[in-house]
Amino acid sequence: MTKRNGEKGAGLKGAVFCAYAFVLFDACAGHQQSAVDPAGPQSGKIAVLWWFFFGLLTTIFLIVMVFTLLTLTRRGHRSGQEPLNASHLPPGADEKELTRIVAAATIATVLILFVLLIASVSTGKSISELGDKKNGMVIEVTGNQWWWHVRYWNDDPSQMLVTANEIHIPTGRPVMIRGMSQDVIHSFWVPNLHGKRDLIPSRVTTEWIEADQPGIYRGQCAEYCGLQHAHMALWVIAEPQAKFDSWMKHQLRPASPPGGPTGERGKQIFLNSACIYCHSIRGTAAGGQTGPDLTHFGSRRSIAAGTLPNTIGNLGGWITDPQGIKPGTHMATIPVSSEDLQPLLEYIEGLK
Amino acid sequence: MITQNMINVEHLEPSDISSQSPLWWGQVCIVAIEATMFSILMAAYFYVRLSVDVWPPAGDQFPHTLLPSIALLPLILSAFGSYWASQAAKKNDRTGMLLGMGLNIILATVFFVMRIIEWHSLNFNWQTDAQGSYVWAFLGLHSFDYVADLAFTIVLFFIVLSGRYAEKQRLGVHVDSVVWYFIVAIWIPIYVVIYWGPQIVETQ
Amino acid sequence: MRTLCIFGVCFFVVFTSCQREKRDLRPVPTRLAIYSDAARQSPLRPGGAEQPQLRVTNPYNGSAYDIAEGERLYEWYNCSGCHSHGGGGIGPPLIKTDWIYGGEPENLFDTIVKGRPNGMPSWGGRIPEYQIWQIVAFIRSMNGQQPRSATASRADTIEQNPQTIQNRTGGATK
Amino acid sequence: MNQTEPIPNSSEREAQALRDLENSWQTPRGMIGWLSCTTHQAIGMRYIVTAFIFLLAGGIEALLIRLQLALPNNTLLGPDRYNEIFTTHGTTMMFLFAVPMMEGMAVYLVPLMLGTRNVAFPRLNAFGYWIYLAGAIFLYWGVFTNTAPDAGWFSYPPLSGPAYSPGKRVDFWAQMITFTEVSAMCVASELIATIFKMRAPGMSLNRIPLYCWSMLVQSFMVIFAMPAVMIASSYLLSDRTVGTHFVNPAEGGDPLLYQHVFWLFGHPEVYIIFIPALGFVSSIVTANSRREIFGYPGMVLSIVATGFIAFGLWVHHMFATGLPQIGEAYFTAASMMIAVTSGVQIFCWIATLWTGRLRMTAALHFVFGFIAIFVLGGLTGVILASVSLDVQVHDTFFVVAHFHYVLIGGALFPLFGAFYHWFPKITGRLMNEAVGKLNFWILFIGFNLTFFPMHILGLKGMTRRIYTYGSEMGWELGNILATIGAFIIAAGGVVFLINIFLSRNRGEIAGDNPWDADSFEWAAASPPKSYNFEYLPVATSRYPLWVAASERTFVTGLRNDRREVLVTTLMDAEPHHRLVLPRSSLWPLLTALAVTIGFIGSVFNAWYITYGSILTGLAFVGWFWPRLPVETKP
Repeated sequence: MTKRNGEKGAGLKGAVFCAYAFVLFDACAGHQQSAVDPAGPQSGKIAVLWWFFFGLLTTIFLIVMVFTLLTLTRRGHRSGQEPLNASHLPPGADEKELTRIVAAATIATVLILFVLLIASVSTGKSISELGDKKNGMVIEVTGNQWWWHVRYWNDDPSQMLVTANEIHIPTGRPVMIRGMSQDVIHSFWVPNLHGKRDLIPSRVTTEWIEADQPGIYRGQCAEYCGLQHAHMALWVIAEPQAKFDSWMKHQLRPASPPGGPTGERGKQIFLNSACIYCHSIRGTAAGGQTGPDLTHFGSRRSIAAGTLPNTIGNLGGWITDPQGIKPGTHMATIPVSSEDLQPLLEYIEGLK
Repeated sequence: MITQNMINVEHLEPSDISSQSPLWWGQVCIVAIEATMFSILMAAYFYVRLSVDVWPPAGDQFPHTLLPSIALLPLILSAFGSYWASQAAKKNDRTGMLLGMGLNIILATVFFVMRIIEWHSLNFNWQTDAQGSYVWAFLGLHSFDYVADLAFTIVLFFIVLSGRYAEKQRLGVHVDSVVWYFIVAIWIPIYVVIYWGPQIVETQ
Repeated sequence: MRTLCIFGVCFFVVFTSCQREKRDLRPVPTRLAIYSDAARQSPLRPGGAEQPQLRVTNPYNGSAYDIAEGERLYEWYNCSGCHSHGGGGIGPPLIKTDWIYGGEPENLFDTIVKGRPNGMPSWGGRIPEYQIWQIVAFIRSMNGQQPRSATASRADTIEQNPQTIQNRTGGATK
Repeated sequence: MNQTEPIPNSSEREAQALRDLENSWQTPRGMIGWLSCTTHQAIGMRYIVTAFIFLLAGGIEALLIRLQLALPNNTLLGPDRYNEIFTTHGTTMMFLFAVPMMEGMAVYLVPLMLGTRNVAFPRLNAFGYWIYLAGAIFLYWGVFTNTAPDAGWFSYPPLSGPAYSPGKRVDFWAQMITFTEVSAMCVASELIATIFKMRAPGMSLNRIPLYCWSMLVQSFMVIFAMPAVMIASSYLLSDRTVGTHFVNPAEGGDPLLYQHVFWLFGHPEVYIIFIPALGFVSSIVTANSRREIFGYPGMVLSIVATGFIAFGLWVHHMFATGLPQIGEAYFTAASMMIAVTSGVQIFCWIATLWTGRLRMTAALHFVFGFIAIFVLGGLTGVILASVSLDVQVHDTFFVVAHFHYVLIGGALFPLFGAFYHWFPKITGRLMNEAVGKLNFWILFIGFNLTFFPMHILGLKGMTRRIYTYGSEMGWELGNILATIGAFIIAAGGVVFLINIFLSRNRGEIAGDNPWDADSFEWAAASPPKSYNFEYLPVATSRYPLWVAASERTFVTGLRNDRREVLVTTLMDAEPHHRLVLPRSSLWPLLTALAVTIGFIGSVFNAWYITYGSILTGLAFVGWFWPRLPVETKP
C-alpha cells in the first residue's frame, strides 16, 4: 500500500512540476533573452506555435501518466489472483478489447502528429514569407572568435557602416541578417526576435528579423566556438525609424575629435601603441581589421561582446588585463604605463 | 523419466561449409560495414563535387581511364578463381582449392601492379585539395582491404598446401571468397567514381 | 609488486604530461622586453673576453596552443605582408637555416623586439612579450624545429606546403 | 532439469557428463587464463564493470560541470578546464559507458536467452573487449595528462580542425572513437550471427524474446551507423595529422559535410543506446506483470521500424544551418514518426501492465520511472522535430534537458531496472528490494530536479556549453536547483553501490528463477555455469519457462568433451549442424595490442598505420593458424 502511495506521489509531483513550470515560464516575460517573450513577428509566430505544442503535448503527457498510474490501482483489485493461470494470458475478450484501444491510441497519435506537423510546416512557411526584399535592409554579421563584426549593407560604399557587437534596427522594418564567419562556426541568436542561424565559414546564411516595438534585446552565440563561447553576446537595439536614421547618420561620421588636452594625449597614445594593428578608428590613422571597429565605441552598451557594461572603469580593467576578464581572448595585453592609461581611457570613452 | 522430450542431434554434421555457418554471417556483417563505409564516402564525394563549379580543381589532371579499365579484367577473373576455390572447399578438393586460390592470387597481384602504376601517375596527392583527399582515400582504403584479403588468401594457400587443414580452414577458404567477391564488386562503383566521375558530372 | 606497479603508472602519467598541451590563458602580462645580451649573433666577442652569457629560453617552446596563437598573430600583425608564409617576399624567407641575425629563439626574439635595418620594424614595448615568444615559437615551427606533434598539419585557410604546390604545378605542365 | 536424463542407471554418466562439460568450457586458472578468457559471461561482466566505472567517471565530470554552473560568474573551473570536462563527460557517457554497457549486457544475456552456450565468435568477443578497454584507457590517459579533448562530443570542424584545436587533444578524441567503434562492430557482428544462427531449436522468429529482437535491431544499426562515424573521425584525424582537405572549405572540402556524416551516425547512436533498453523494459514488464507481453508482433515491428526511421532524420540536428524548406518539412515529418513507433511500445506496455498482475519489484519501479521520464523526453523531442521551434531551442539547455530525459530516462532507468532484475542471475543473490526502491526514488527525484529546470533555462535563452553566465540573466534559480538535483542523483548512485556490495555478499539466495520469469536465462543456474545449460533447451513456446515442466524439451547428442554448440536455421530454428567453438586463447589480447599500437601510434606518426597493420596481420595469422593435431571429422 505504501508503495502505491509512492507511485501516486509521482503523479502529484508531476502536477507540482507543471505548476512550477508555469511560474517559471511566467518569469520569462519581460526578459531580455527569452524565446517565449516575442518582440517581432517571427518570434511571435514561433511563440504561438510553442504554446500550441506545449498545451497539446502536456495534455498527452498527463493522459499517458494517468493511465500508467491507473495500472497500479488495478493491481489492487487483483492482488488475490495468484497463482497464475497456466497460459499467462488474460481472457481472449480482454485482449481483443485491448487491441482495439491500443490501435485507437496509435491512430490518435498519428493524427495528433499530423496536426502538429501541419502547424509546424505552415508556421515555418509563414515565417519564411515575412522577409521583404524591397523595404528591407541588409546587415552583414560576421562571427569571429569571440565577437561580432557588423556591417550595414548599402549600395553606396560610403554609406556602409561598420560596427561591432551591437546592432541598431528600425522598428517595423524587416531586416535581413547575412551571416558569415571568419574562423569557426558560430550561431546568431536573438531569441526575442527569431530563432538562431549558424554562421558557417565559406557559406552565407540568411535570416529575416523584425522588431515590433522599440526595445533592447540580447543575443548570444549559440554554437560552441571555443574558449570564450560564453562571452560572445550582442545587443539588438530597436528604435523608431527617425531615431534610427539619426543614429545611422551619426555613426557614419568619422570619430569625433577628442574633447580636451587629456583626450588629445590619449589619442596620441592610442595611435602610437599596438592597438592600431587590430582596431580601426575612422578619421585617424588606426586601421586594423582584426578587432572590433572603435569609431563610436563610447556609444555602445558593453565591452568585449557583452562581457562588461561599458564604463570607464571596466574599460580600464579590460585594457590592462583582458586575459583575466576573458581568459583566452584574442585581445592582447598591450603595455600601457599607468600615467598613460587615464588619457587613453578618456579618449576611447569619448568616442561617442 | 521423460525420455520423449529429448531431441537427439548426434547425427548432425559437426561442421558445415555453407551460408548456414555463423562465420559466413559474420563475414556478411563485415561486408555490410565496408559497403556502408564506401557508400557514404561516395555520397560525400558527390556532395563535395556538386558544391563547387570547377572539378577536378584547377591543376589536377583528369585521371586516366585506359589502364584502370583494362585492369578490371584480371580483377573480375580473379573472382572466378575465388569461386572455384570455395566450391572445391565444399567438396574437400585440395587441388581445386590450391588452383582456385593460386589463380586468384596471381590475377589479384596483376591487378594490383596495374593499380600502383596508375596511382603513381596521378599528379595530385591527399594534401593537394579535396579531390586529392577523396581519390587517395578511395584508393587507400580499397587497397588496404585488398591487400589484407590477399594476404589472408596467401596464408590460406600455404595452410592448404601444407596439408594442415580441416573443416575450419575449408570454411575459411569459403568465407574468404565471400569477402573477395565484395572487394571485387565494390571496386566497380569506386572505379566509376574515381575515373569517370570527374568527366560524367563535369560542368566546365 | 603491486605498489611498484602503481608507482610505475603514476610516474608514467605525471611525466608524459608534456609541454605540448600546456595552455597558459593568462600569461605574465607585460614586461618591456630587452634581451640584447641574450641574443648572440656571433661567437666572437669584442676584446676577446668571454662575457657571462644570459640564457633565455622560449617559455612556449613545444607548446601546441602557443604555436597556434603565434600563427594567428603572425597574420594579425601582418608579418606575412613581408615574409609571406615563410617563403619571403619583401622581407627575407623564414623557412631557412642560415639567419643573418641568428636563428635561435633568443635571436628571433631579439630581432622582433629591436627590429633590423632595411624594413624590419621594432616591436619591443608595443606588443606584449608573451606574444613575441608565441610568434617565435611559430617561426621555429616553420623550420621544423618544433615537435611534429605540436604543430598543425595544415592551416584551415590555404595550402602552405611548398612541396605540394610545386608538385602540382609540375604535374600540370607535364 | 536434471531429472529428464533419459538413460537408466544414469547418475554416474550424468556426473561424468558434467565433469566433461566443466573441463571443456572452463577458463584456465591464473593470470594467463584470465587474459585468454573467451566465455561470454566473463567478457560480458568485464564490459559491464568497465562501463560502470566510466559511468562513475562521467558522473563525477557531470558534478564538476554542475558545480561550475551553480552560481553566476563562478570561477571554479576556467573556460579551458570546463570545455575539457564537458567534452569528456559527453564522450565518456556516449562512447565509454552507454554503448559498451548495452553491449556487455547483451553479451552476457543473449546467449542465455537464446538457450546456447556462448556467442558465435567468442574470440572476437574477447578482442572487442580489449579494444574497448584500450580506447577507454587511451582517452583517460589524455585526460590525466592535460590532453583532454575540448571541442565538444561531436567536435565540429573547423573548431576541431588543425588551426583552431592545436595539439593532440582532438586526435585523442577521434582515435578513441575508432577504438570504440571497432569494439561495437565486433559485438554487433557476433550478436547478429548468434541471434540468427544459434537460437534454441524451435525458437522461430516469432518466438525470439523481445530483448533479443531489440539487440538484433541494435546490432544492425551499429553495422550501418558506425561506418559513418568511422568516416567522420577519419576525416578529422587525417585532416589534422596528414593535412588532407576533407573538411577544409578553402580547398574544396566542406565543414557541413562533417556534420551530415557525423549525425548520420549520431542520431542512430541514440537509438543504439535506447533500443536495448526497450528490451530490458519488455523483459521486466513481462516477468513482473506475470502475463504474456501484449502485442508482441506490434512491439517487434515498432522496434524494427524505429531502427529504419532512425537513419532518416539526422538533419534535425542541423536545422539551424539553414536548409531548403522542402527538406525541412521532410525531416520534421520523419522525426515525428519516431513518436508513433515509441507510442506503440508505450501503449503495449501500459496494456500489459493494465491486465497483468503486478508485482511491484524495484525493477518495475524503474520501469514506471522510465515511462514517466521517457514520455516527457519523447514529447520534447516532438518539439525539436519542428523546424520553427527547433531554431529557438536548438543548442540551448532545452536540448540538454531533452536528451538527458530520453537517454537517462530511456536508457539509464531501464538499465538500473535490469541490474535489479538480472543481478540474482549474475550473482546468485537477490538485491535488497527496499533499498532498491529507495534508490529509485532518490534517482527519480534527483533526476527531475536536475533536468526539468533546464527546459526553462533553455527557453530563457541559456545556451549550451557556456562556462559561465552573468547574474543579470536570471538563470540562477534553475541552475542552483539543477546542481542540487545532480548531487541527489549522485547520492542515488552511492545507494546503488552500497546495495550492490551488501547484496553481493549477504543478499538472499536467489535460486534459478526468483521472479518466475519466462525466458531461458532463468533455466540456467544462478550464477550460470561456464557452459550455461547441461542440455540445451528447446523452445516450445514464446515463453518457454511458462510451459509446464513436463512439456519442456531438451537437446541431447552434443559432445561434452569439446566446446560444441548447435547451429539452427535462420527462420524456424531447425537444428542444422553442430559447431565447435574455439577454446580460450591469448590471440585476441595480442591482436588487440597490435591494433592498439597502430591506432595510438598513428596519432603521432602516420607510419604507425603501416606498422600496426603488419603487426595486426601477423597476429591474425597466429589467431587463425591451425592447431595441431588438426581436428578432423570423427
